[in-house]
Amino acid sequence: MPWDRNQMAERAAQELDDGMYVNLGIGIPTLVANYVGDKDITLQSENGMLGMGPFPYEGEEDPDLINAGKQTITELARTSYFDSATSFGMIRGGKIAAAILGAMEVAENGDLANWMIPGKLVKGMGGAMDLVAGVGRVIVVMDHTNKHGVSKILKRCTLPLTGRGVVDRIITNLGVLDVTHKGLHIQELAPGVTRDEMIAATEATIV
Amino acid sequence: MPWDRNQMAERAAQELDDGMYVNLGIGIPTLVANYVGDKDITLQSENGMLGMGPFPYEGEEDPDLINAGKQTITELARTSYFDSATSFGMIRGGKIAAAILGAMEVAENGDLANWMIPGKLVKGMGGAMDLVAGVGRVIVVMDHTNKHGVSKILKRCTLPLTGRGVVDRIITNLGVLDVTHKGLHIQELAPGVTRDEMIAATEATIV
Amino acid sequence: MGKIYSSAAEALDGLLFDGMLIAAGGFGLCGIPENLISAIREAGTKDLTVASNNAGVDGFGLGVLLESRQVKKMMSSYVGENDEFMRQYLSGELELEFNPQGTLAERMRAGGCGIPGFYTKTGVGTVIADGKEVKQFNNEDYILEEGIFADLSIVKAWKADETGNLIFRKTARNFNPPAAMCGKVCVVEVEEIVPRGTMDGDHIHLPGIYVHRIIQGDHEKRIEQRTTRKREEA
Amino acid sequence: MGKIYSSAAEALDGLLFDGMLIAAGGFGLCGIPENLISAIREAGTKDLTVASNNAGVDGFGLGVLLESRQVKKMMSSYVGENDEFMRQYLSGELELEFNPQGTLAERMRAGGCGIPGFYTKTGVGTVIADGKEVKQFNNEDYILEEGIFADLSIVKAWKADETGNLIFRKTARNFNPPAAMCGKVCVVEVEEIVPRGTMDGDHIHLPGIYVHRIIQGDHEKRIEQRTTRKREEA
Repeated sequence: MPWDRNQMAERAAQELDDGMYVNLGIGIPTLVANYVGDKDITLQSENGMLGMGPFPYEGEEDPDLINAGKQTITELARTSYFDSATSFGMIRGGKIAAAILGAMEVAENGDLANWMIPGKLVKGMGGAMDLVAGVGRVIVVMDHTNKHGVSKILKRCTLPLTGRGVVDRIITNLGVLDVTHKGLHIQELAPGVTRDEMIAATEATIV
Repeated sequence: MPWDRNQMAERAAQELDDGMYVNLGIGIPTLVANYVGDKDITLQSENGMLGMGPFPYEGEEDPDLINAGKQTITELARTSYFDSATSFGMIRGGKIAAAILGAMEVAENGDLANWMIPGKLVKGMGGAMDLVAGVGRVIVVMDHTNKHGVSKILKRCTLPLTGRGVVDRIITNLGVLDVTHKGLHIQELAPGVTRDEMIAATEATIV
Repeated sequence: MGKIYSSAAEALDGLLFDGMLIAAGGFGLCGIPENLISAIREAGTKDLTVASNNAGVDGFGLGVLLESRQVKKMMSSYVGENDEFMRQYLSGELELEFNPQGTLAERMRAGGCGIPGFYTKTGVGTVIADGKEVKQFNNEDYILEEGIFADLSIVKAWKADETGNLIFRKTARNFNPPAAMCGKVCVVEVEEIVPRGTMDGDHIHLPGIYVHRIIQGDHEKRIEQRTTRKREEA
Repeated sequence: MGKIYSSAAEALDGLLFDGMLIAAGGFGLCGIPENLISAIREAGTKDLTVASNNAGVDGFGLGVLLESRQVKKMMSSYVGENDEFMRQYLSGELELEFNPQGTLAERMRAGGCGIPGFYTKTGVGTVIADGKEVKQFNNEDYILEEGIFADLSIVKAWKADETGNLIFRKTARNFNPPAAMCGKVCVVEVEEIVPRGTMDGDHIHLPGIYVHRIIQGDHEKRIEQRTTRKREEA
């Protein structure tokens, strides 16, 4: 049976090792924080914070303490604050070990599209282009196909790119794929999913 | 009678206005601080401090508190500390209103040489190239001639440059000269010094 | 020092002109110069280009300058919270220059630090690279991004001392320091002005050299996405 | 977190190799990583390139690595305090790359921030510009300077918490943050290690993300130019 959202997040959490500094995107990636267990992970919020804590209790919201999704959050014992130039300096400089992000499309060469659909309202890339260009490891977590059943893992992206050749690993409801210089490689299959099912559901070539 | 060192420093202090952030070089420029009177001047030390205070009393020296000449100093009520990249960011970014510096040679086009003499021991330019390239106004304070009586204000510098076309004003024992796009212009003469004496002591063309 | 002004209007007096470039601090509605934005609305300055990560929301933050049609162009990374923005943008009334968030922050810092251009990997191979110089370092492509040199910076801090030294609070720091750096003139609104000597020099986030005028303001500090968790039963 | 080591030798274990590039914090003898320098001397690593504003004095600071002939090349802005340096340099035993002080600091920060090159006016028209690309912005010449990407950073801070968050003290901050940023690995020596949660997140000068290993050390903190003034009679 393919993984659900929470199982995908749980699987993504296995990518994180003790001591890592990590940036989690919006959506399923946010759920990853629920599955890190005892691992000593420090979450970055790219608006200027390392050591992001959980949402505050009602009545304890602080307008000066939000995450990159503009949600009220809390701090931890390890928390540090800094300005946006410093924050993206550490992103661009490769100090963030991993980013876990959602995507609209990923191509077999590691190209990523997750910020705009031509003809639709364009809201902006925010920090997504900086993250995929800068962090040590880019892990995409998304459904394998869109709501019409069409593969989101393609030979080539059709949407405008967020980054070229940036994705290292893709975690979907069907399993885990690695982007290698030879092409996509199946790393793991969700329980009950066969290699043939994975290949059939994927437009990109799996080697 | 030409100005002595202290009178040159006193004259240089007239260049400073209330509210200015200023960097003073080593030698006569350091003496300028003694003549600012009631003016609200903030001194930068380019190793990472704004609001440099006087030398400490004996026994109160702090090894963590030195100026760019590596001398022990003190802080003031306005003092802020920052790292070297930030410090030179404000220099390069033109936030320092004026630098008052010594020189070996100045040319009529504003070229400045004050960091190396070929064949002699080269100690390095330190922050001098950054300062002359970045600050709002570069004021040179120096003796008009060297110990052999040869003009230090030249048609062209003979020594390796610290900066090209960077000097705005020259204060010497003989008076004050401005570097204009038309050439050097006498702004003021020390008491008893004639225009002809100034011209005779200057290799550069005075217009 | 004469940096302290009694109102936002007074602090902006003589600094505003049609067609100017303003760099604004803030992220979303967090740490935005609310009072200075209102005063620019009152002043009616037109054809503004505003470099700011976001464009406020309808009726608050930079949204009020969009409503009044004072903005000609935004330089931002994300503008999704603002319907009026989208309406003007889609109708061609408003220009928009998208910048990756980190590129925007670094462009502001660069302008403030006298750096007219720098190379970055961010945006290589995307529409962001269109028309920009590409250079290889170590066999990898980088694009040239230019420093932002603003006519005016408008910034929100937590505390200022009389000499303009600033301290920010938590994630309200965000774009405020780089925005402050890149302006020819920088006007700051704070929650509290404290006497000189009451700030530890090691705790100052932005030295007063970057700050030309200061006002103490009232701040609504609106929360954009109020999210909470349940208290566990004791 | 496992960032805390019991000695400088232990903290450097496995990180040193001949021919490596080390970025060192400090200005003169202020805020220098004394203990780490001694441990590198003990380790005997050779052919080092060291990016550091100064080169220490004879017998202290980086001077000890010059004495032991472990340094092949210095990248510095001012080296006037060190006779042994001058002797080796003049005899051709030591390479020297002069960098204007601000260019050196910015090159370190750039390396740490993923910026391989930036343009600056500093040094235009001087020997510093020799062999460097010149580009015009706004009709003015700027030269291209490259980011420094070091194999190792050695840094001195005042306090660290267990997660590596650092606080510096007064002008001992100087080159330490940019040097820390530009290394693949950063080892820090501090005067005091404090428990996590005891530092205010708004007071941290360098977040722990830049810090891989920490030791608490004894520091001589030698003063290079002791200057004082007389107490006025009461």
